Amino acid sequence: MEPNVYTPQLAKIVQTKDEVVGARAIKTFRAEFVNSARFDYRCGQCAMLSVFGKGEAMISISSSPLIKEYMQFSILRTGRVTAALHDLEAGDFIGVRGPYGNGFPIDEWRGKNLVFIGGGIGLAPLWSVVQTALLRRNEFGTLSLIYGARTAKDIVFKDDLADLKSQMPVHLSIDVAEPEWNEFVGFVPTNVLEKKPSPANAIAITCGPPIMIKFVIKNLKDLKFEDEQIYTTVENKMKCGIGKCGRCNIGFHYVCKDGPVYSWAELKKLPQEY
Amino acid sequence: MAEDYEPRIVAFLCKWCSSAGSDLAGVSRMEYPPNVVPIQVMCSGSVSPLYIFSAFNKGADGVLVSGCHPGDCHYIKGNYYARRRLNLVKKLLEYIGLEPQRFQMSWISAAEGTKYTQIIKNFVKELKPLGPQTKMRRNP
Amino acid sequence: MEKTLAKKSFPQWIKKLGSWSVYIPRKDKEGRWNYVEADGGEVGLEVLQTTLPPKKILFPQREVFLEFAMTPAGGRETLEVKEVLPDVKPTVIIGARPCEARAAWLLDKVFGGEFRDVYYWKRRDQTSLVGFACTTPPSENCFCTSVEGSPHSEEGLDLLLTDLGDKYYVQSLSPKGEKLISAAKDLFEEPKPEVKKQVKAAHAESEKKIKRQLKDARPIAEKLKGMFGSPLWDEESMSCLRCGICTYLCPSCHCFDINDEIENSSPLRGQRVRTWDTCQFPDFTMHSSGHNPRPDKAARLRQRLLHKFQYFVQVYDKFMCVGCGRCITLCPVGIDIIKVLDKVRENGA
Amino acid sequence: MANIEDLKEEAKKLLREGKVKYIIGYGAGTNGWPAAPLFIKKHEDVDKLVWNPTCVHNLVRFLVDEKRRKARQKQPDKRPVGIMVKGCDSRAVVVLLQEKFIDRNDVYILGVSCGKTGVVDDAKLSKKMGGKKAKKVEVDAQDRFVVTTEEGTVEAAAEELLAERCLECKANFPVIYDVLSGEKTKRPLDKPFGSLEKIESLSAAERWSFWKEQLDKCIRCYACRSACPMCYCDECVVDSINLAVTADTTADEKAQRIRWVQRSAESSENLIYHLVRAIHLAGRCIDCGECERACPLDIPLRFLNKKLEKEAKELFGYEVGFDSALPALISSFRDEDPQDFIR
Repeated sequence: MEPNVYTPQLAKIVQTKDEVVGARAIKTFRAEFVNSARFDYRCGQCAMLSVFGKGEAMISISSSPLIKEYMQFSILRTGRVTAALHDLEAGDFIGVRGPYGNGFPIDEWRGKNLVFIGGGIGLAPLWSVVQTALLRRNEFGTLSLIYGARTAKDIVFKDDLADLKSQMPVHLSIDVAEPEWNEFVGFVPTNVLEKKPSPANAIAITCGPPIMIKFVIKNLKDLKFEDEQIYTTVENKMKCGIGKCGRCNIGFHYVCKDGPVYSWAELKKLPQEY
Repeated sequence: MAEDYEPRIVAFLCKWCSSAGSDLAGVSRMEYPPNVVPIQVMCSGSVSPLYIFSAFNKGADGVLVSGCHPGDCHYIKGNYYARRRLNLVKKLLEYIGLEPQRFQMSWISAAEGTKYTQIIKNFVKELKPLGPQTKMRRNP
Repeated sequence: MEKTLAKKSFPQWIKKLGSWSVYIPRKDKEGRWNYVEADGGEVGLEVLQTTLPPKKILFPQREVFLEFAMTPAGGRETLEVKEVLPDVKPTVIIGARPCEARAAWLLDKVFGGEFRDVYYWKRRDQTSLVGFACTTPPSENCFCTSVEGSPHSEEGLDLLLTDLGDKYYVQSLSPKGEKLISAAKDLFEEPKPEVKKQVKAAHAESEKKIKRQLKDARPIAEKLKGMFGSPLWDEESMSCLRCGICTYLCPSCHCFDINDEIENSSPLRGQRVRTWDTCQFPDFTMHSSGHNPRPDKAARLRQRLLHKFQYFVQVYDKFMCVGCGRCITLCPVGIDIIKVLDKVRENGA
Repeated sequence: MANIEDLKEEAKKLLREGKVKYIIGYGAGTNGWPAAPLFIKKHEDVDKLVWNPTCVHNLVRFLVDEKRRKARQKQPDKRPVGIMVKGCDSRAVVVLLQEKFIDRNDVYILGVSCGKTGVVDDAKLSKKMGGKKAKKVEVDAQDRFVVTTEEGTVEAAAEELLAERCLECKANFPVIYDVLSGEKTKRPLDKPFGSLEKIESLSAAERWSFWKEQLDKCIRCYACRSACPMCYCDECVVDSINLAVTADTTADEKAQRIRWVQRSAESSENLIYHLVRAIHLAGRCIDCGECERACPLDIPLRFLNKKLEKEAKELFGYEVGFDSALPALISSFRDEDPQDFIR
């Protein structure tokens, strides 16, 4: 029987955790395949999650591929499918198909200093690389994270970030000052200029809303980062995930298949249609 | 027609009059067929044609919209707007060939419990010979 | 293998194709052509151009992917998901045009490759295309010769019939084609030598009769690379109504949407369905945040043309347009893809 | 048909003095049809304006696009837009004014009279020409159509080629205009809703099989909605996915949006879509026939709206598109509105 790329495999949610509650709620899910199907993926790849009756959504896998027991997704509640996902608890079933996308070329970054720059839910795709880098710590130079959110309440993986501070410099920021906030106040791109990560033997990886990516790249260029040293993910609308349904393209690239990870050297050559 | 066929009726009942009328029928323990799925609306004027088409699309065999008698409307003119709009809906449904008996409108005041049961009885009686509604129903 | 088939024995041939589900072209009351299931009725051999191309059979507007249902079992409801594959009888489409078969050949590339689309191939493998070479151009706006096609091209076809007046010259181009011939061997005769010359002449003649022409399509494809920001797209899309005609009726357009359609909400029962979609609607690319990389109709006209005349060329080295002219003929406001591309060629020249 | 030299002069003056942003008119068509919408920004281009029986489009639709474009611009250019309108199109402007969708000084109306004829129907024209392509269509002194094709010209009586709606025309010269080109001739109107009788005389079963057969052809390309000047909602209730999302649309609004109609072109979904569109046009549709002309499958959509237009006239004495001060059909009522159908 020919494999059917559109048929999801059933997975069971084993654990859920509320990262952010309220307006821009974010929830983290851990899921295991019902028939323990093989689903090996590379960090930065995504999976199409199904809530039957609602639809599908392309979500990046935020756990490291080196962790075999479960797969983790951190999801912002923003529409029909993601809201349905947020209503699910441990024991419920979802559909998962994939893995899709090219993922981060982490093996090419051996020996480099990795600078992670995230905004809002953008930390989810980055988290897979951060965890993998930590599990293969000796293969990389220095690691550092610059991450910002709209308000302190919106910060994702709060407790993970707390114990991440012991393993690498973590520079947090929020857009508008709040009473008991003592770290940087302002947008992430400005925080990048503030913290001035050094471009020497470095790779910068940035994920977040399109507007943030645009200015982070500009500021990294001002800090003399070369185009090949800057990587980002393009989060266009996706429905099929396999480069057929025609909607996620930038130029002749289908972001779901040929992306979503691009170095600025490659992305610069494509039409700025994301 | 299979003798045990029971038409399903979706009834949009205005809260101030018709819904109260149906409550009166219930409180007074009046007998009437249980075919109705009542949906309470604030006013018959707030029933959009889309609700009526959607009810038929989801499998209703009959749709009733019932509101206050002209002059009794809690919002003064809601039922007058309904009278005009639903007249157009009725003409349109007839025009495309739906059995005219399937869509009814009525005025039932809060005191007319008996009239409510009478209308429902008649409605079921008229729908029974027509059989299930398959014209607008999603994949019948 | 080449044969000839007398025109008058065409209906018998169709009768002999009992084990196929046969689609034939037929003209309706309003004078529009369409493919309909053969019902023994009259076969419209003098077909010009159907409104809906054969794509509607290979890539239908609605395709059920899977069914899901919440079935109450032992207190806790369990979710049951069942894959639904189309069970398709061997099918033959009579009267496809060479350009429409060429479009199917392009769809084969899109739906093949790394992630094979099993729904498309279930239908495609079962379907044979019997093409009529275009001795007279089917439409005022044909320009197949400008996009590397021709009124007698063979890509995607299983049988190519060339009209020689009282009979057809039948070229079998695939095993499927041979099966169609062997289903009614007695109706087909060996072609006489001079018939081959007649066919060559007819084919050459038909190329000259093509009415429209797009000059230098390949240089245009190259030039389009630099025209992403050109104001041309704004001017040319001013009169666009943003409907889906040019894409839904295009034989090679293949964009689609996937949605869950609910039959019953509790207990949940429904289907996951693929339907046609078009880059001309605003929500084709709209992010959940409301950000839209293609916010206006200029960006969407640009996408439709660049996808066909640049992106597809970059990936498959083929134009995704087969020059059938439907988008020109049926556009309610007369946006003409050839005229827009002419302006691209002359732009800044 | 009027020659529009006076209208062209006015258009040149408007553009030269910068009184209007641009002018929407009719120009030479491409290969699909002899005439096509034309947008003129510079006064030198005004000579490209044409006026002949193939100017079938209702250009008022582009006022909807203009409003959307202005809404997207930070400092929009507030000057009015010039627009060429026939009699029927002008009634569409009246409805848009009546519904406060546009303001009277958003539009500079260049009216053209159809005189004693009107515009041609594409199916009738191609049948008459035996499939040969009509290059030009003109009206001669005796109000007959003169059609020029590659092989010479053919003459035809107006009724033979006139569009269906022109046979039931209620305004062969604009009811609202800033400038009018051509005479205010009153055309003898035969039966106003004559074309409806064919369907209304059918039995209920016959009507159902007629409409089911027609609406099953629909492929949901939404050309009827896109061509209609009255279908201007940003978020169409019937279109299950198009939702005008802005930065402050909450996740709940997006998640709880009801999908009234599925995207599959199934009989029930097509039927509900067309019924909801028809009822939304009750008392608003001015029968410009663009929905039917745009439909690639030739579904007789006019007859859905025509029926409601007739009911509005007979039941409620309501006529569309003549008085922009009138309250809309379904947001008004009369004491004597019929209620015989109410139990």
